[in-house]
Amino acid sequence: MEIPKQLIPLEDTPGEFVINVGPQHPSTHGVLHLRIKLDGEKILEIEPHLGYIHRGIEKISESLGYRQSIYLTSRMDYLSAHMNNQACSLLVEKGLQIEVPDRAKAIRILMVELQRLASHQLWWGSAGLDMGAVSPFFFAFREREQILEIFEETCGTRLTMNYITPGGVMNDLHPDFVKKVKALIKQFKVNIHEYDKLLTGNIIFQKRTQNVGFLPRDLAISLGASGPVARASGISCDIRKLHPYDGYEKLDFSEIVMDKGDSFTRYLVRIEEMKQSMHIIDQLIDNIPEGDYRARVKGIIRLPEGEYYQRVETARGELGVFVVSDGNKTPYRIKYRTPNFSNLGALQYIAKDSKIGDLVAIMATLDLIIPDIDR
Amino acid sequence: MGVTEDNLNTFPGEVYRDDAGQANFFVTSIDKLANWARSNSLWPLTFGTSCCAIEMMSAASAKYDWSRFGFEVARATPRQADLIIVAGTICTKMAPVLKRLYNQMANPKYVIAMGSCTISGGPFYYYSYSVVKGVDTIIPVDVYIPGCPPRPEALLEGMMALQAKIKKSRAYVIDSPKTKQEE
Amino acid sequence: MILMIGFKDITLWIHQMLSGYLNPGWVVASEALLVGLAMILLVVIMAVAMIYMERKVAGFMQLRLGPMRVGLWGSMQAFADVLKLLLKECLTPNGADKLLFSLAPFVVLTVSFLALAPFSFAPGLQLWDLNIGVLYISAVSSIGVIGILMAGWSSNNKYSLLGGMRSGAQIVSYELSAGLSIIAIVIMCGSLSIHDIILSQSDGWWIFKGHLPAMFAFVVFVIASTAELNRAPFDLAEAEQELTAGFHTEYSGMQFAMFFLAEYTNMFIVSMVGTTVFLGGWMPFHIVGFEAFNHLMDYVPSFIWFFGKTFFILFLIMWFRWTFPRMRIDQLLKLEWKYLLPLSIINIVIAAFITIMGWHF
Amino acid sequence: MSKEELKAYLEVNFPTCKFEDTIDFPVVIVEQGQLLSLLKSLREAPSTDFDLLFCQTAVDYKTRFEVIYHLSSTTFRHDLVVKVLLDDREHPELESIFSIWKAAELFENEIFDLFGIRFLNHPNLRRIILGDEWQGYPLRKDYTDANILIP
Amino acid sequence: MKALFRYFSSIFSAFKSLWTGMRLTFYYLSHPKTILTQQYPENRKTLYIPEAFKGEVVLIHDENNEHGCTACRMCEMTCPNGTIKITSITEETEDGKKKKILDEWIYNLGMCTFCAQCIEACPQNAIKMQNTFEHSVYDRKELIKKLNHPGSKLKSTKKI
Repeated sequence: MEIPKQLIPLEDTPGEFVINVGPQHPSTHGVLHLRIKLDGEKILEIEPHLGYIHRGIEKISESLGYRQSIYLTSRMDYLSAHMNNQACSLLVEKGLQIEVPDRAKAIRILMVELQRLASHQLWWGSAGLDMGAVSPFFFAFREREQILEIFEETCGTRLTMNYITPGGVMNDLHPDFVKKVKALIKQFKVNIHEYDKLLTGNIIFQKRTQNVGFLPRDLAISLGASGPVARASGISCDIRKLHPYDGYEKLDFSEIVMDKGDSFTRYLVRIEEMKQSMHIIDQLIDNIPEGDYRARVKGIIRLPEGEYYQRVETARGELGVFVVSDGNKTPYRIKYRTPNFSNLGALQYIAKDSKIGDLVAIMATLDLIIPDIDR
Repeated sequence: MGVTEDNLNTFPGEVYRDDAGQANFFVTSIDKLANWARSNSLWPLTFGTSCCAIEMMSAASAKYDWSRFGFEVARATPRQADLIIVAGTICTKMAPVLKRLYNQMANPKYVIAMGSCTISGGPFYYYSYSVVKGVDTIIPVDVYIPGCPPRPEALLEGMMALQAKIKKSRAYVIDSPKTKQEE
Repeated sequence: MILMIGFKDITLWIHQMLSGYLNPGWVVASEALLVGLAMILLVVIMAVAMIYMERKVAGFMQLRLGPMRVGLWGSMQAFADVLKLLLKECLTPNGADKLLFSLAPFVVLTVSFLALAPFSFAPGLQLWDLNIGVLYISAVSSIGVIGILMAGWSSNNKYSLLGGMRSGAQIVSYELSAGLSIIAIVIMCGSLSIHDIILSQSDGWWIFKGHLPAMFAFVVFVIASTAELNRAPFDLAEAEQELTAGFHTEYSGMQFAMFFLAEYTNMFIVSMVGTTVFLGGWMPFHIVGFEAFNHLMDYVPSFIWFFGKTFFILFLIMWFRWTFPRMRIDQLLKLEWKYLLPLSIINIVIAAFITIMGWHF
Repeated sequence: MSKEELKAYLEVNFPTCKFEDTIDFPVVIVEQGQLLSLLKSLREAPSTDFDLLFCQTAVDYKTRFEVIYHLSSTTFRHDLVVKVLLDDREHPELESIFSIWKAAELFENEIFDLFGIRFLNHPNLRRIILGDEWQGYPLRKDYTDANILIP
Repeated sequence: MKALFRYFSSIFSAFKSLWTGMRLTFYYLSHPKTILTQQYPENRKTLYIPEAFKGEVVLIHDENNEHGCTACRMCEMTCPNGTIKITSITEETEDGKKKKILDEWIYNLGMCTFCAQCIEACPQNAIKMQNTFEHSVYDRKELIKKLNHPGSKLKSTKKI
């Protein structure tokens, strides 16, 4: 095993000091490798190196059936596993013109919004951890564990659920699903104020994140940023509003758009989005329509020839699944347009000539998931 | 492998041979003390590549709380860590980095392979061109924890199995100072 | 009262017993040895107690239990950690500057042991009653920075170099306001020696007697000493998220244990200084009017008072760590130079004015 | 602008390109030479204002490559797919559109790494994912590798 | 004067915001009831693992050691990552028909990703997911399991 070339430090030109915020680093939440050119504490230039977790999911999916490759997607952005499976299921349903029963649609939205809550909670915990405050991490996991237990009872696994399949959902809701979700929402509505007390209101956190890492609106559009990162810079790009799917058009929830564009606004957008998700769950939890939870789908799925594109709003932005099908049971080409790939592009422009402390603050509020970038 | 004390005895006996390769005859009281200290303060390296790292984080969270075992001091540098939990897929580009991290760790060091991706390449065994098919092809592994991702309790059970293994093994006595071939 | 057995007569008895056998030169040497052993024993016991307390306080603050399985309620956890660190292999990286690399932990540890000398734990129990006690402590504890810079520079690792530089800037600047806050009390008390400071507080602790300037000096002292210890919210030197482990990235095994022990000893020293100067050392808590209450307070032995107050300040420092995020390096220095320093200088002027006018009790 | 208006607008300005229609988006197929000018005008023209390139990918049809640009507009909310066909399989080359959309930098790095399509005047073209020692381009249909196991 | 006022008010608001954070952590320190740790090894008996949890694939054997698997290998084909290997022997039954009998149902726990597609694909519902989770081993070979118990044979289908 020889050491890859990037890890051997370049000879430092005088005055410049290149450090590897290497593949194994606590604040990169995974294996992102940034080579940063420093001048003292100030960052001159950032060059991301990817591929440390590139598993070739697109190449694997070319030799797996549709139903089998869908479950691989929850290994990409593991904090929005439901949304990834939902994107592929919607695409297959659009291809085969399958009509999903209403109960399945309601269950899907409930699961997706619970997953968004769980993902934002983990983001909030790890954002606090990156800034040095250790306690928020444990408060964030208090509600997240309850959500994972709800998932466990219905879908069978905690993190990489293989629950949303073409035609509906894998199995029906657990009997006390409604009771537990209601208890969770009631408790979290109270506890979200603790989030404000611990981090949002904290003067040290505000000083660390305000006016740090500005992402102007036109740069965000030109970079293709999406999700809370883009909405904090004033772009309204919530796919649940623009191209509603699975019954989102019937629900009333507001899209959070703020336009200051610094790290603190990205933080506030996500906190508000958690409240919106709870609002959606409140509307749906009491009137889940009856009926069967899954439409009849043939064993082997063959999409008619042509190109399909399906967009879904995950916790981090717009996930697009682009399939070129030539009619037989495996897709000819699958391309996953993942939100973190474009949000990573923003990192090089935002973090220029800021300090190392700011780099950690910016990466905490960009909320990057590395397997989503490398696929 | 259940957790109760008795069925941990199925463990096949001594594991470590000391530097010169001889197996010590019996676990002396010094070894017992050293093994007690080592097994009760395993400091994991913060090393997580993908989904299993999230389950490792929830094992560290308040509900499962591995700080009861004394694991919560997660050191970021390989120098001070003595346990590396390989959590998540290891790709061919990541393999030399993992090998380098393993070499930088101070002896006695232990490895836990957590999740199907590390045990055998899991979902990426077939058809993938860039996944290492099993971490034990790169570094020696002490405990394998199957699951995708394994529950936090399964991770705790695996760590207790590692503790049992350390308690049963010879204390790793460095008698001949090794040449430090350091990357 | 049997409780108030003076430690003075124990030390006197030992002195007579020793001089009975040996000639005076040997007596001093053996006493020095005995005292050294006592100090090391005290520091080790306190370090283990503090490690256990830190992990339990952190656990309970974060909705979890903390160490539970090693010994009863996890009490043996700290012993397991220290013993394991003893048995680990000590690595020195290739390009490291061998001499400085291995010297740094010893410098940091000996400095914190040096600063233990002038403290008085109980009426007779004082190692060495310097007449410049407090000045000696802050002078000696500022040498610790050299050990950290040595560690940062010599381990040939970019992260530790950054960590070393940051902690150098931080400790040097926070020495100022820590010293100034102690001076405010010394003005009121009139003497530098620890023994006199404690005796002057027999009718009331300085934090109550010196009312406004003393309380402000106490707040500045706690903030500045947390910064001097490199502990959160000022732990930029070993910021885990930014510089993996700051200046002690390359240390492992016993060398890292020395940094670990030095950090806890410094914490112990800083809280002892706070106790002696602000909270009246081993003086029991007296309220001027209530004689019965004061009499009751005297039953509690004096060293319990001393260690109780020390653990209160330790708890304060730990409480900061588990609540606040980390500051950025420029905010940290801005806080010192723009907020703490001017305010402590104003505080000294007020304290001097009050002592001249005699308004303090 | 709806699909028909878009088609009418493009027919007027760019007669030489063909049109298709998939379930989701109107598709425009354009030659390699005309690509940059078409995309620049789509970007700058006030009536179309395609300021968001949300996906750029490539497909290997064994005989030829196809580079697909998914464009959208945040003001008019209409989408368009632009396709370019590359027939040369040994050294496929294409101009980089980093000058129009900054998102293209990472997309093109990934396409170069997995397909081998070089992009001219790209700011920092490198094998971002697989590293420089990797032989061959995995996402091509004719890619063979001993590491790949078939059950 | 305004700058001085702003200087002191910023200090005061800073202290107030820090104090609210400290009050919160002290509340959790002083209320041990809020601790939610489940001490895993001690609470092994009362541990609640939901019934639907996918822990391990198991071949269902009824009381007289019969299973329902007819070795049709549907599960082996739908498994995305090839963790199931089924070997079958063809046997002559009394009326001369060739019949496939399950010989070995090899299940590689180390490669399984618990997606439960095999259970959905099995026409005879012969396999199900169990919610046991304690599988950590010292040796990788122990993870390759043979699911059909020794001496078990096919359930006689006439009864259903």
